[in-house]
Amino acid sequence: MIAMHFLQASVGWIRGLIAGQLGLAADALWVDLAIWLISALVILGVVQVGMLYATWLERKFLGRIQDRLGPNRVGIFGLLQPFADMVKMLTKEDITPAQAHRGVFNLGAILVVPPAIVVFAVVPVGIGLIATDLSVGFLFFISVASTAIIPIFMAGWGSRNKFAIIGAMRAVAQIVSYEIPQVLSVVGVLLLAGTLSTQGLTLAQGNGGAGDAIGYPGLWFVLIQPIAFVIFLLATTAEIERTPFDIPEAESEIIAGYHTEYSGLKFGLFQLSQYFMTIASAAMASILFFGGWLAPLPFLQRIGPLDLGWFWMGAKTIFFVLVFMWFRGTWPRLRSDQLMGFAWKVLVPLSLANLLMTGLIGYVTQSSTNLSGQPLLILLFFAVANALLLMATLWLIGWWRKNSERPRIRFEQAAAGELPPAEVAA
Amino acid sequence: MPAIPVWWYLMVATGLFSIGLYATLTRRNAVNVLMGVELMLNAVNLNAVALWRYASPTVSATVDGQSVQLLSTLDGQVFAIFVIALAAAEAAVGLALIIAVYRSRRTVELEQLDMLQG
Amino acid sequence: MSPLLLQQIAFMVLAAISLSGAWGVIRAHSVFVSALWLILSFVGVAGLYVMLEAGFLAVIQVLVYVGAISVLILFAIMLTEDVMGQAEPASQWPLAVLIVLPFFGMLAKAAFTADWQLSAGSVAPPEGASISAETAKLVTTAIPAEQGFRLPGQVVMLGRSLMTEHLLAFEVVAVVLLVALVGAIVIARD
Amino acid sequence: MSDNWGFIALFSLIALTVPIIGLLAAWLLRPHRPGPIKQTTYECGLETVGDTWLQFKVQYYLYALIFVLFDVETVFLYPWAVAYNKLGILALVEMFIFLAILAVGLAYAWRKGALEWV
Repeated sequence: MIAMHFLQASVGWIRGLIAGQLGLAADALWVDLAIWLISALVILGVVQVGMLYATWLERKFLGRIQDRLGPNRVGIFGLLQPFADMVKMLTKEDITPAQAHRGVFNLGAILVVPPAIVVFAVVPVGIGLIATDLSVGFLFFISVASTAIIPIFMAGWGSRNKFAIIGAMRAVAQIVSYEIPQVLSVVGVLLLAGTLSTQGLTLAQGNGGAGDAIGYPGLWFVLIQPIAFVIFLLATTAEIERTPFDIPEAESEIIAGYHTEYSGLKFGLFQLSQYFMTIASAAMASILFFGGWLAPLPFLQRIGPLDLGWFWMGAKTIFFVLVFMWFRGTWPRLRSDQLMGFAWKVLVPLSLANLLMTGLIGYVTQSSTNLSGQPLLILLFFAVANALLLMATLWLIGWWRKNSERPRIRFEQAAAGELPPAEVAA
Repeated sequence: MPAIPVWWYLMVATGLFSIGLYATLTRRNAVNVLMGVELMLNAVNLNAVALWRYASPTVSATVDGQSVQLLSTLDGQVFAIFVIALAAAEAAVGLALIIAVYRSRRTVELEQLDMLQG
Repeated sequence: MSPLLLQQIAFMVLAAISLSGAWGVIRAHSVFVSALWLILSFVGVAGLYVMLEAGFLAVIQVLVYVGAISVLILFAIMLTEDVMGQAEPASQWPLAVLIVLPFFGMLAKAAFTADWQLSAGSVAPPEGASISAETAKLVTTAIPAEQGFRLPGQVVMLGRSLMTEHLLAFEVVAVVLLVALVGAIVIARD
Repeated sequence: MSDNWGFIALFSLIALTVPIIGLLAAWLLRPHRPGPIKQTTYECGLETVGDTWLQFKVQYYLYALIFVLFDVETVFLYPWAVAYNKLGILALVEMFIFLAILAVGLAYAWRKGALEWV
């Protein structure tokens, strides 16, 4: 069991220190406010630095994938590149089109940032190291992230540009379509953990967490919910509009989508929020499926009195950020119809099936006493069920592809000689 | 213990409802009328939740050696959740109707939709 | 400054947000901007839910109203209205004012004078209300310090309540959603 | 109430100031030289033709519609999932009926081609 340790104790110490400085009792309102302010600024600082270096990491990593060096001129290994970019963004001229609806246009750029920051309030990095452990934590993340479509709409409409509005419509259609598999895939995990709190979800994957009660000691959810994990990862990639799901801003098709008209820092704000959301989604993937701040092996959890939760959380987050970048480096963009079809015809039914399976196994393992407390047997149960589900899915997709007539495009029809010559010429 | 008198919430709900009613009565655009209806539904929900919070019985219980005040039901929240679900269904069908009318009549101005007049 | 004052300020701000959002809906010149004001109003109401200790409902309000119903409204505007279209000034506003003002007065009077039988504040359990120790464990969010583990709180209670007392309504909602889906698809497609 | 929503309020305010401070800094640093040509609508250097408004296809609305109804479904799914351990077989059956009804909706939308991007 995780005991009180150094970091938690130090929170109390900081509390006393602040109270002493202000000359107040340790439980006064002002002390609370001061602590909130400090933790808000700390989160903001960490996230800002993380965002700056995520841009650097992306350029470096994509460079490596494409067999080139990436940024290497500003500072050693180009480490100062993010700051150079920042200076560039700040000093670029900012153009507002004369046609645009000024209020909506500017407000869209401003409002795109706060949701992407606020979601970090529920990311835990250790026992007691969470800004606010809401009992609805994960749902809070989902709903705050879902508000990001409003600024996108504002950007598209406010620009009064055809490309911007098309980009916004496509972006919103894509985001809402992938939100469903994203939320449905997680239900299995919630069912096993029995809580929505992000801290509780983390602890349920450790020894002595809530999972203990129904017999899953120390198992990361990725082991018993692999299909849910894959669905979540793909849906999240689409939610944050990263390649291969970046059709709304496909620069080779509709200029730059909803941020076509933005320049200077306002364009930067859209990029900023995308990187924030990338980091937040990576953090959420590691909380839900990879044990959050829990170490892979119990003895790696702390050195002496120092809890290493923040290290493991950071490492897992960076790992998932790299996974998102790796997607971008390797996969081509999907076609619009494939994109929407994939969400509704593959991911949603699959996550419903996964939910059904988890509910049944959860019920069986919980009601029969000889199964609980035997993690290996439960692991086996879920492994078999997941494998069966995967095979059934692949078989169904194959069967469906074989038996459904794909409407062939004119080019193919012409190649097969099915069109009259006159029409081919036209 | 709620420190704010309940009528503060009820007044906000009243204001929202009245504005929503005004919107449904005066706006010509059918989408705008629907927005008014959504405002009224929000007001109803706020009312229900406020009265649930203030009027549902609290019970003192001892949990882990601490005396805590508990609300004995969550009916207000359950009610509000059902209203939200029905509001979603209503908006979906209402807006589908507006779109269908627009496709045949090329307008969503309610005053021009008089095809039922003889 | 006391916690009470802070709460009252928070209430004022949230009430101002939701009411000004509603006001914007009827004052805005374009339907799109109207919809944006409506979203602001939804957010304000979510904040008021938080103040009423209905955290789950607040999150649901943001998820469904801000994240979903507003998308539906914005899409419908894009599909029907000339995007930059200017709404004409309201036509029957004197009549509407004549209806709305007395209505407002009536509701406001009722809010002040009605006997709501407020019981929050009563320390003793009221007649007939009983609560089991197990339920008590569910509702509270007290954290046993040495475990560092939070009990799930209200959400569990809600889940239970939906699956037991409100089961009929719960399944009826599923049917309503299905009918709405089918109906809307039939209506919206040509 | 131990849920710390006060922090969320404070954090939202701080998060809102981030882009505003950024834009103010940029406003101080950047050049201001607007021009009529510069401020035209961007369309790869060509002059904009016609209205900004495009006729969007109803497909967008159908996706939003199905999304909204499934979103409402998650509102009911989440409390169920969290309370699942304490409920037993009846809750499992009830939820499967609920999901089955909505799956019928999805199947209907699929058959009617509402999920096709045309």
